[in-house]
Amino acid sequence: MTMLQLENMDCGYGAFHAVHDLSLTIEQGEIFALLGPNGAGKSSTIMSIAGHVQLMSGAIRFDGTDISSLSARERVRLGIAVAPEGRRLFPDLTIEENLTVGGYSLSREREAVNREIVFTLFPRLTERLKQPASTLSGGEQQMLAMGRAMMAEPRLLMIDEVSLGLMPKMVDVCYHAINHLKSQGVTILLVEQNTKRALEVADHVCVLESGQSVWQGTAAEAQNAPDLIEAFLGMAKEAS
Amino acid sequence: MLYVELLAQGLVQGSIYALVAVGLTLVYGLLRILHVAHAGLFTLGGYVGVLVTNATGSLLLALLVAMVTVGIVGMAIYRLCYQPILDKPPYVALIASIGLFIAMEEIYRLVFGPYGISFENPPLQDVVQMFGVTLRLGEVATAAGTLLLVGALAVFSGKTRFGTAWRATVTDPAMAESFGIDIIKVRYLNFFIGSAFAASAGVMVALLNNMVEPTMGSVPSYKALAIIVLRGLGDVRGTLVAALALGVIEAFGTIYLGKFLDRDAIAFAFLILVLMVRPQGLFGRA
Amino acid sequence: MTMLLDVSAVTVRFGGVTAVNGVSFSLNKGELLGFIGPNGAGKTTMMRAITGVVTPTEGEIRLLGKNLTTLPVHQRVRLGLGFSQQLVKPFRNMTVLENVALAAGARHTASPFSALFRIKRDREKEQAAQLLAQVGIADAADADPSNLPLGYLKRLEVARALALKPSLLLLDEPLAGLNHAEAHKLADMIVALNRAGQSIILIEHNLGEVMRICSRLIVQDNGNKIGEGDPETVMNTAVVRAAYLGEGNDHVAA
Amino acid sequence: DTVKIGMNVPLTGFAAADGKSALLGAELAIEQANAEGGINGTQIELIQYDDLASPKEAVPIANRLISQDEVVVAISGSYSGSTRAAAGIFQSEGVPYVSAYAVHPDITKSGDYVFRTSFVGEVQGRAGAKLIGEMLGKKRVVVITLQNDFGQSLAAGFKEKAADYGIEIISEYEYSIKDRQFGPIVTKVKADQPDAIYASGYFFTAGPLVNQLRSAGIDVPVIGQEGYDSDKFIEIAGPTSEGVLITTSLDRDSTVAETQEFIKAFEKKAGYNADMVAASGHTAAKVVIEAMRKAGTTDRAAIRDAIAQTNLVASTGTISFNGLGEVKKDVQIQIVKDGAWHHFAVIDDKDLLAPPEE
Amino acid sequence: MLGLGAYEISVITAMGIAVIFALSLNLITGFCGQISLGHAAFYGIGAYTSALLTKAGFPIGVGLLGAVILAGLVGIVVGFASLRVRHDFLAITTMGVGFLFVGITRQMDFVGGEMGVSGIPASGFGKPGFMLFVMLCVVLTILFSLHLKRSWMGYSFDAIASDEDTAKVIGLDVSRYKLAAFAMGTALAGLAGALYAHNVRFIDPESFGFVESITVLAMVVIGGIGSVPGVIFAAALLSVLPLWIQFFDEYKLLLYGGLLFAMMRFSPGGMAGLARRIIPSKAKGARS
Ligand SMILES: Nc1ncnc2c1ncn2[C@@H]1O[C@H](COP(=O)(O)OP(=O)(O)OP(=O)(O)O)[C@@H](O)[C@H]1O
Ligand SMILES: Nc1ncnc2c1ncn2[C@@H]1O[C@H](COP(=O)(O)OP(=O)(O)OP(=O)(O)O)[C@@H](O)[C@H]1O
Ligand SMILES: [Mg+2]
Ligand SMILES: [Mg+2]
Repeated sequence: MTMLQLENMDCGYGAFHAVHDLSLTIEQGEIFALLGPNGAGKSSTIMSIAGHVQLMSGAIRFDGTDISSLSARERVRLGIAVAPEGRRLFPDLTIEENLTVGGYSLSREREAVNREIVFTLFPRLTERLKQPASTLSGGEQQMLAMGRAMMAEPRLLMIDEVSLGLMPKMVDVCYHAINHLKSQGVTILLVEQNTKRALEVADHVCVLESGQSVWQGTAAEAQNAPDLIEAFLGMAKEAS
Repeated sequence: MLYVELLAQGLVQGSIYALVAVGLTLVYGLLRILHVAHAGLFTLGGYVGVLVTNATGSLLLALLVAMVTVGIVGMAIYRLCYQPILDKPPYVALIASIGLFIAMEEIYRLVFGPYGISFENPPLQDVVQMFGVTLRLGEVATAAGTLLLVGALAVFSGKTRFGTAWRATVTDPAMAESFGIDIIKVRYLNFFIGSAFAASAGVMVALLNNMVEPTMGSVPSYKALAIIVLRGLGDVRGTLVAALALGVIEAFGTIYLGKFLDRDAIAFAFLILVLMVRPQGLFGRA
Repeated sequence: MTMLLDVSAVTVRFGGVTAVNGVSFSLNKGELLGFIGPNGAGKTTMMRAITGVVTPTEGEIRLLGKNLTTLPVHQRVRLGLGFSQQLVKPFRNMTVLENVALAAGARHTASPFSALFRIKRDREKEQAAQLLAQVGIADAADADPSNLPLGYLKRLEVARALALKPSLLLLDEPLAGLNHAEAHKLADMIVALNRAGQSIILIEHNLGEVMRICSRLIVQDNGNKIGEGDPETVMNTAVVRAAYLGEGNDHVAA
Repeated sequence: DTVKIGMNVPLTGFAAADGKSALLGAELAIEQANAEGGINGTQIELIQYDDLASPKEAVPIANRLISQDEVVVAISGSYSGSTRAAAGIFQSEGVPYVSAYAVHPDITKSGDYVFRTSFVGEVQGRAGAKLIGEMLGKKRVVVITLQNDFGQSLAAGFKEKAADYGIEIISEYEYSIKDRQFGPIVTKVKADQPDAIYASGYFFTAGPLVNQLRSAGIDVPVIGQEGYDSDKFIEIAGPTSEGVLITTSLDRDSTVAETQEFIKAFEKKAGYNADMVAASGHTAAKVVIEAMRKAGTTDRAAIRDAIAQTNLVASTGTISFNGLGEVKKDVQIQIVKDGAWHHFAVIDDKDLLAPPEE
Repeated sequence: MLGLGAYEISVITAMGIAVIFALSLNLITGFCGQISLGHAAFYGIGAYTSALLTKAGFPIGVGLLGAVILAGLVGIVVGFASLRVRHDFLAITTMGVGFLFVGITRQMDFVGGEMGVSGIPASGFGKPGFMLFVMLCVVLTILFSLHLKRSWMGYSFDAIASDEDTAKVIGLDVSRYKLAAFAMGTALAGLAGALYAHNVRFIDPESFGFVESITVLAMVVIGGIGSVPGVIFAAALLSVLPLWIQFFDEYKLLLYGGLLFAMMRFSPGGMAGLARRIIPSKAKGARS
């Protein structure tokens, strides 16, 4: 079943179009990877779905209905949550409070349940409950950003730059969390520079360049298309 | 004994500062706006309070009406004046706010006359003895009312999820919205509460002075700015403590330092002293 | 070989948290040193102690024999430290080129007084343009940094640090947020710089690139130095593998 | 064709209330004079500008009145700062300038073209000393001083004569014009246990002050000055205003026809009761009108001479000037009785009230 | 002279003084990004210094020089405060400095206390001569501002205004730059104050209070913070606006307040921003 559908979407900043005429379809329960070089428009696409970057034309359908006129707040109530680029934690709030905000749209009971799930996935966070987010190390911040988004119990979770600044072990932890969510039926849209890693977990892939979709298909197809990888993702063979 | 009475006087004055400053803290905390026009709302509260009391004879009703109407005016000011310039540098809002404040003072002068207005039958003028201190009933009511209002707010903001949501909205409204916080509601409520508090202070000052004048907001306008800075980025409780401290320092200062410095200068000398020792304010984190 | 940087027994505490615990190491002129470790190991904190953003609780830091420990940031920079931060912070009221040109004009800005009497900045702009080309963002020279993607800003940071012609360049995760090709290119550039004589400390999680380009590694975990030496050897010690790659005791919930 | 009188007066900002009264007073005098045929047949025109009570604004305004509007004489309905700044310009351009109620001692020192129809602070301060020490027989006095030129010069005059009347000043406090809350001072005054309180201020500071003194149980006489002189004072202080005494220039119970007429006419024009500032504005305008009539010419020097020779019954008493241009008149003492200002006494001691000669 | 009447001369003189005063704050707030709500204190220090020196018999040149030096020195002291506190905290601290200045001068009898200083000697150049002298000072101040903006110092100020911490990272001695900005800005304010004293020839503490500090900040912000032409225009306009809108009578101040508000609400970039919107081609090249 289709969960999210972008139809000829244009979005951008002021008069500047960051993304042109993008169409894609994300199925319920799958992992969808959005790949592409710097400045391709990946983050813009995600933030546009979340309701933060201005949609200029086209439509965003969620569960079949057009949500482009809804506010960011209404979208989270539909089940769309984001762990944005640069993490954008609430710096003065502690870890605990950041998570509280993450679960703000839910009842206290659900919030408590979700908090436990986050703590099991990221035990490191429990050690520093009262530490302000601004003083966390880069990796800790990434965990918190994912945890915060998970608190909202999303049906569609969008994660921008999953492994940015993470040590290999932490990358494993995050992907483990992603797989766990998938097993719970959560649909995931991720942006990733670590192409190899992304292709391992993703079901479908879209490659963006200069704001336009240049390739779409399954992850398996992508792995078997060396030209594509060379040309747009620059994943050299020997890189690990 | 004299010291105790001076202390009591300082606390009464400090209560007024606290009521005004708390509202300003809320606005400053949420939007980083030095909302000078807040003092204009304080004055409006005084006018509404006196007019309604004179019309109905009930001070309590007047207080309520003042808080609600001024709260609504506060929300309107947010919507019409600040919301469109939120993304601009802070001094833009500061100057806009100052312009607004000047205009408000002039409107009061033109509408209510330059001489100000007074209660026909000043309420709460009786004198009470408490712990050997002589106070007017109005002063007791002021201090008690402040503790009640500010205390309630402190609990509300510190202990509730809404309080956390409020602080999240402070640093990143867009993200806060992305987690289901209705930032529009937070901001309106913020202005409503802050303005209603200012209005209550206005009514209390009207009561203590038996007079409301167009320019009565000027003193609280800058004193309250000093207080919110003194308190650093603390909380509502911090504001209360800083305001009371300032009230007491002024009370003793006027008597013992009045020959060298006037009241404002005493307050600001204290402020500068504190900031030089603790640049992050009295209760701020380093 | 001359010793450029000497860090001895540096400890940094934040309240109860010991972010760096008695770490010592040194760096010779012309080296390219990789500084790695798990998230939260205290790498950024160590770098901040070197640059002067945080003051070590204990220990001493020397650059070319001169004790830096109590000097303010800008003096350390004048003594030859250049660094790009993990969180990018461009000057948003200038173009990308101007950001770099200002750093290139360090000799004009040493004292406010002399800065007042100097106007010409053509040479600095030329240098800045070259540096931008070197890091591969020449196309963004006239752009407003607020509108640039992260990958560009990262490289802007590097270019700005290079403009200072530092004797020691500290890079905190310059490759993060770049895709493979871009990361590879930037890593090559770092190597080229190093070949040209630039001493560099590189903090990075991109192990592939680190292993490829660094001549020596230091591994830190939980504030402690747990390994030091040439990349191959270091990465093969058990303690490093356990801490860094998560082999052995994997505490991730299944 | 008309004869022009210039006026600088604060119509907006913090001093607007006094400015309005002064302007209405002056307008009334001119209407009255025009009804009587103006100046020897020529109608009088008042040209006024809002100076916000600021010296900065007063300078161009004075220049404009002189060079563009070509006024023959000018009056000030403003406070000391702006009046002081304007006086220098009127003096140097040789235009007679009469200050209605500004108190700064240096105003008339600008030169021989500058006059003042109100008391300098010192004179009233001395009258206050006589009132307390001699007429009321109170000796232990607390002085509460408003921190501005008005308060400071009153205090100076009071202290100058206090000893002569056997007064002991047991303590002295200062407050700023913005203060309305006097809790700490009141507390301390209560501990001082004085026989009387000499407190300078304006109705908007004195109203709350008196109220707070009385509420704290202090019932000794409070003596103020013309700054209190407004019905607003009684309104603010309420019943606690009863018995407060002030030194001023307007006697509401005066039997002089001129004063009674003014009080009635002003109320009709303004819609509220006359106060000292209104009477002063009226008096200043009247002085220059009379002088122009007497001089019979628009020659400014001649008018100046005529002003110097003034001997006129005005709403604030019989006016004449000394060599410096300071007014010589009696001090009225008013008391609040049954919620209104009433006659209490007059001080006409010429030596005591002699204004400074230089 | 020049076909100007006494009124026009006094208006132009007042405008000129306001322009110098506003440009002096623009150095600190506009160029270096340090907001000040107490700038009138330095204006006051300049005014008092020159007034007292010339009253004591020194020539006006000495008075002006003394004003510049003393205001600049006190400015450096306050500049040290700017090293301790930042942003809004600095705004409130400087506001406090303004109140302290007024509070202290009020109580100091040797500078006239509440009574202020009257009988300040005129310039001795005559009114038109003084106007020309003020204009000369204006031109020099403008040239200095423009030069500063183009120099490496102005360039460094831009960086500090944007992000102090990062400015340190590229080796700028932020403290010294900030002190330099305060020293220059306050010294110029001292000059403006001295000119004011000899123009109005009467000064009292209230003339240099909070309202004056706000007014000058409004000039800078309304002109367009950091923009030299914008600030000149706004200062010239706002300084005489109250005189020009006399015919609004009672509504004058209401209009003034409303204008301040409307300007910020509808053109937050000030007049410079407005001009840029109308003539978009001018947008680039504002720097360099
Ligand atoms: N706030 C903004 N204002 C204006 N333009 C912006 C803004 N943010 C991004 N852009 C522009 O939009 C385009 C797409 O940027 P986006 O951040 O979506 O790319 P990305 O694919 O996420 O890149 P990266 O891998 O570097 O994160 C870029 O050209 C960028 O310059
Ligand atoms: N100001 C602070 N207060 C409290 N703890 C802090 C502070 N700054 C850093 N820390 C803690 O110190 C530890 C080391 O942080 P640091 O940023 O140096 O890690 P790092 O090695 O750079 O990690 P990453 O690779 O994730 O960026 C972290 O656990 C962090 O939470
Ligand atoms: Mg991105
Ligand atoms: Mg780090």
